[in-house]
Amino acid sequence: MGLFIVKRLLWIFPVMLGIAILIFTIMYICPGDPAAAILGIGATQIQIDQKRAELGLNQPYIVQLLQYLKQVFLELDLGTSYFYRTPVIDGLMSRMHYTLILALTCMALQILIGTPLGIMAATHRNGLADRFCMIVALAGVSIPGFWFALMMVVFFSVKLGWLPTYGVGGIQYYIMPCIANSFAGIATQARQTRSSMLEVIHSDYISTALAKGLSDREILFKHALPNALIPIITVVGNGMGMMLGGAVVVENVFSIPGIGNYMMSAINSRDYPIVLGGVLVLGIVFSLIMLMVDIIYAFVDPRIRARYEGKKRGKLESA
Amino acid sequence: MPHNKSDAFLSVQGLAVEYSSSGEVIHAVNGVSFDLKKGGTLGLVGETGAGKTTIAKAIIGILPRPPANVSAGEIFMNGRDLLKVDNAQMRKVRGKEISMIFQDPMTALNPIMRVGEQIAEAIFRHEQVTKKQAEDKGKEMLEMVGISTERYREFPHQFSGGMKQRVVIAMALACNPSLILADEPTTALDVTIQAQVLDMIRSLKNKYGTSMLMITHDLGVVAEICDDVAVVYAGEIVESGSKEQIFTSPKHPYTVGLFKSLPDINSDMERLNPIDGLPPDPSNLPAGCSFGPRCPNFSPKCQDHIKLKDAGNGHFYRCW
Amino acid sequence: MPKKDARPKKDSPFAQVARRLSKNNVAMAGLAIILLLSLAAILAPIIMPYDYTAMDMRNMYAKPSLEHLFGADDLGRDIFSRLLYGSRASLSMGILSTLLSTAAGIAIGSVVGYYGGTVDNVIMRLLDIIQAIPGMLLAIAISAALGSGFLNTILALSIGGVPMTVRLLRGSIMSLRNLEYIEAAEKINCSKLRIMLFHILPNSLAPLIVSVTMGIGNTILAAASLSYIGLGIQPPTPEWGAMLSAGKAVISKYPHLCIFPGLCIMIVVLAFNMLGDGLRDAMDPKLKS
Amino acid sequence: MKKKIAISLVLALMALACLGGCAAKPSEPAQASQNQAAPAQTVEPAAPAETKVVVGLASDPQSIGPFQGMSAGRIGILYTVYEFLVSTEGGEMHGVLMKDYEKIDDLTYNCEIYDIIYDQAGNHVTAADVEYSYQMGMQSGNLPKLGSIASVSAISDYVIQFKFNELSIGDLGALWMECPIVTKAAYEASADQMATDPISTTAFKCTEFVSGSKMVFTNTKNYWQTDASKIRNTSKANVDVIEFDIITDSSQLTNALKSGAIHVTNWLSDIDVQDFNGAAGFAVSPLPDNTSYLLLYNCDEQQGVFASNLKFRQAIAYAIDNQQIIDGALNGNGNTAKTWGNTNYSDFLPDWLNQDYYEADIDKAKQLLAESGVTDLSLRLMIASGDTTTKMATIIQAQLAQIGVTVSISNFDAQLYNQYKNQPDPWDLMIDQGGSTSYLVNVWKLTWNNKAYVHGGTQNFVQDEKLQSLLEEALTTDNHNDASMDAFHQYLKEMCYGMAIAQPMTNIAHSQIISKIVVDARGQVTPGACSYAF
Repeated sequence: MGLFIVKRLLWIFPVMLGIAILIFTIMYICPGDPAAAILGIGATQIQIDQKRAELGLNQPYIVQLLQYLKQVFLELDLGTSYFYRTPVIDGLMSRMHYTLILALTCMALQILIGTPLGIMAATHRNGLADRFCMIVALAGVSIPGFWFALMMVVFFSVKLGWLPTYGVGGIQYYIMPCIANSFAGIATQARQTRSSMLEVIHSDYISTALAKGLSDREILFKHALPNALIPIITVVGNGMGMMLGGAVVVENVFSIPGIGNYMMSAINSRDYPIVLGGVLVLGIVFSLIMLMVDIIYAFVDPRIRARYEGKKRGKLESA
Repeated sequence: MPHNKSDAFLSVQGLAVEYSSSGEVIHAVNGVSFDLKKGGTLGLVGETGAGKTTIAKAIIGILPRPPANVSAGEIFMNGRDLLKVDNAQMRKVRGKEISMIFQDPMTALNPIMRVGEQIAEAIFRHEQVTKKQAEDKGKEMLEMVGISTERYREFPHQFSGGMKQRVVIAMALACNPSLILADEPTTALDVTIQAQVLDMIRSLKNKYGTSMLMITHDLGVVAEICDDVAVVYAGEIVESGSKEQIFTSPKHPYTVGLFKSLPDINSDMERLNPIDGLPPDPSNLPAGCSFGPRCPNFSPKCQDHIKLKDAGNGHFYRCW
Repeated sequence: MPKKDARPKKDSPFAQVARRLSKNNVAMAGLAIILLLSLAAILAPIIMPYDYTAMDMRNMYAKPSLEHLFGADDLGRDIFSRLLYGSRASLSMGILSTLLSTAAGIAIGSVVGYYGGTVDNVIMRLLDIIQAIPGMLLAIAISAALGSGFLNTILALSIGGVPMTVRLLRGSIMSLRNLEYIEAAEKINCSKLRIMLFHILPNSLAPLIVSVTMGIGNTILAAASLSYIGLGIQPPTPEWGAMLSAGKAVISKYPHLCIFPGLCIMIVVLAFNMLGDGLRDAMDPKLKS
Repeated sequence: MKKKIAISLVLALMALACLGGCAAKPSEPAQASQNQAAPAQTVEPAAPAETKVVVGLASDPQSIGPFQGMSAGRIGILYTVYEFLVSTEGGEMHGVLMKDYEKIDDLTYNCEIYDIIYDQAGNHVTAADVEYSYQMGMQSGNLPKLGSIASVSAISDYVIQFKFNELSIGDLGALWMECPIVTKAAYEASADQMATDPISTTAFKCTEFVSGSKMVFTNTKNYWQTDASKIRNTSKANVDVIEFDIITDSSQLTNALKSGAIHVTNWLSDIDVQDFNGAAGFAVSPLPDNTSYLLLYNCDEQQGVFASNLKFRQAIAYAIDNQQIIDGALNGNGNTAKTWGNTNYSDFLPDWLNQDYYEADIDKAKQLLAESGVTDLSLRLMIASGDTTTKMATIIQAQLAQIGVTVSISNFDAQLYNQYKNQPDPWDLMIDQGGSTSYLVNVWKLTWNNKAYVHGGTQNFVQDEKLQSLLEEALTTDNHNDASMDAFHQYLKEMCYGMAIAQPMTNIAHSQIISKIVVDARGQVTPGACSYAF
């Protein structure tokens, strides 16, 4: 297990290198000139060329790439934003916590609401609870996010005046963004839980457990749920990764200065160092989350643990 | 009715089970009756899909409801109708008084729970013991089925098929049940292991005096372990009697067919004689004898309802 | 006398699925909606009451009425006609790009899930890389490299969906790979391709179908944001996602500009989900029992 | 069966949600603003409490350091954050930090600043600081206009000498209003080049900066200029606290104003402004806009389909109905254009209002098109992404279809658009938007001055000596008069290298705590200068 984790951690470096090269290349071939973007309307070509030279954008691709890789991987410096003139890492870190709060809360809501909904739906298959869950789930996946968010604002903030319209601050600022952002996640979670619970409930070992005279509760929590969790973990992990990438829609509607907003505006203004740095940081976080997912898999499922551990299995199998 | 429930340990009377899904009703079990003597072994024989497992699940009360529904019948054990026992009481019966061995040991064990715990769980549930005592008893059970106690903390994937089935058996016997429902306990195992497992089941059963319902499609297993036999076809018992009666003088064409389809090591046959055709669609049973369409002796009167006939000495069959 | 086969209804697996599906009212309702919408898309030029490009400045933002069933948009164009015609672009884009990403996902996922080991490790890490790139950036890059247009839009929309499909498939293949029947197939010298196609894939379909049906709606929504960077369908050709985001600006004053395209997308998502759930149930007899 | 019911339930719920959400109609905002519970926006009731105005910005100014390029987010905060040598009001230049100036020769000016200027850190501002600021501004390369300055030098404690490479009408004001003035001491003391905590000479000091979210400026009550008569609008401080909130979603700007979270914004959509007309607690102030929407023909000799084909250009001009564009794309909030630029400038000749400016005439357009001899009737119309431009393009597309020209719309994000503008291959027609802070002639200069482009033509690659000489004539300070203006206007109209298609009008909806809206030369609300009724 330890070896597995170390191996996977070591993998992060080539992955980061891959991401850096890929993104750099994409940014390179992407149309749109950062120099022109910085200077804004009314700059002459001569001024733009000067700016390009200043930013080192007039050098050949390979020189720029190697320069960047050297800076990131050897000097551990993500560079300085073209616009903010501040180190990229500072900009990312000052915004990371908004995204983290949002992502973690949404994740918690998704798990705490979505999972029980799905379990209820599965155990009361075709019953009232099932219908209700599936209605929520279908609504969650088919209602456009921004629309749901705006409707909430119109109702709770413009009409009732209960919650702030936008911005960041105390808990009340996060209520609507979190609901809006987790709605689809809750729906997906409920669906996934239901379908994987149904699959598990019909498996033989549940019959075995029933035949032992266990109570419904014991069967649900000791036998069915832990097995059903396995596919659910993937959904949670993927969702977490996506949310960290920034809930662009929700951050935009509620003017939350999170990573998603930051990267989007950096893409729009061709602030390459921010885009590159942001993707790299997110890449690391994403890789770590995926690793965590795999570790949790192993924790839940001894078969997978055995695969990570490698040798042991064959020996015992033949025993 | 030829059955007398007073002298039987387990007596199933007119049991009928249906599955319904999207407006379709599947008649899985249609008025099955049989008795099992205390300490005896009854073999339920029939093809896959004949309703054998459904009967066993109905007895232990773990049919999935819905879609399954017991539409008629009574199941008496020690004179108590299990179908009338409420769920909480029934939970105390399951695993304690009746236990079940499932067909496929590969899937019958929870893959992510230690095997020992899976055995101890049943003990802890039914006996007045501490967790530690349950664990000790669990280890004892493992030893009894010939598995070293060191492997108590291992997971099912670390066990071979035969060992898994031993675990399942240990689990079934853990609380000294008075009735074991063994659902094709050896089907999924290879032949050498089959014999070992059967031996073990028989010796354990004899040791504890347990009654057993042995579900199988393998007449060899029946010959080895059963006292009485009931042949099931399309959710009905088409013939029942003692092992000797059925083996020496089968009356029903289906039973006859079953024996014919066995390889005979004494004769130099080129090929086996399988029964032609497939069992009927349980959602669309033929009128009268459900074996009719495949029967070599089919005649128009077979399309009427056929009553059970008495061939004497407790040997019954459902044919003209 | 049909003595030999007592079960005349026993037919091919495909027909069995179709039969089970046809008994599922919800799934059939979903299918009916999809067919109806497809029909509407095909017949759009004939049945739409107005030309979808016809502007009428007197009718700007007109509320729904008998004249304009769903009202008129910000340029006085008939929303009903635009939705009808827009179903062509939206449905084909949604379906095609989801299918494309699923196909690519299946291909990669099969290789990954089946071979495992180093292949698995390398490809999964590559997917980590792709997944770490913001979708918008990827779309801009694609539009830059290939130019805009219908096919490129589909391509841009599909790429982001590939890693998800691969992960999904990989998981279920991993659990199937060690089962006996796969080992059996290997023993009898089945080619790996054959094992993959005929033994493993059909058994991993259930989760795939769910993801496909959910993906179609998401794709239609995502297409809207692409038109912003000049990649999606350009005016005057209507497209639901773009109509929805155009209506967003006036959502509080003229909500019908948003509601009708939004409802259309919802109905499509709903229909595909209903059909998808039914298909999954029909293909998975385990859930049926 | 049950499932069917469930499905219909879903649909019903969704419909309900739609209706419920959309039920907030124009009459509500009034109550809402009183009920507003969000803590950040409450105005304390106590009598001498500090007054606060919240302004909504539609885009993030990102860094608020002094030497950054101009952006849509930056123009809204500029005068609250920094002071400049001068400001322009109604096209006239007025001193802010500058006390007076002296013309030495055509290209040399001496600028004298007040000797009582102190920045918020207490540093005394001298000529050396002005020189430093201009040097930094020029070095940064972010302030393109400064390119026409040859040198800046402090020649005494309070006098700075500017030497220019060239100087046309309005340039002096523009150049002296281009570079924010900060002290060398404060700038060098800042860790992040004042990106988040600028020290300037205004009455407002940045007291809170939440990157990407909000900026709060508090009145220092210690403004250096004590003679109220000399304080220009851009430097006034009629309020204690100014908060700028970044709200990028346009519907949310409306919601924020309705709920009372913000008091004013420049960025409301025309449609939403109507909601506030007559609503209790709100007012709508109409304001002139100095920009115009402009249509350019690609006249590149090689790739421009419009090069040396006047009739084709005119055919397009006659086919376009400006009024329809105003009604459709600007929701009626605009006027038809009469020249290449807005009618609000002081050098606009009122006579032009009565003259024809390519009034829509389909028959004439068809005739001209036939005469033009053009066979390939498909054109690419390039626009920068946006609701208004997309609508304009769609209308033009339909109008040109009437004369048989097929238009495909090329929609690019702002960065790409700005880049492609200067390339002859990606477009045939282009919609641009332009304005100036001083004179109409400077709007012309933006597009038609060939010196600004490396390709030696105009923005749309026109190579026309006569056009250039007429423009130069009108641009020279001495010759900037009715005659030179009319000459260029008539020639451009005659040659039809491009045409203005509409000039928008801005209506600013705001809370009634603002009794009078004051805007700067760029049409942005100047919160310090507005009048308040708290």
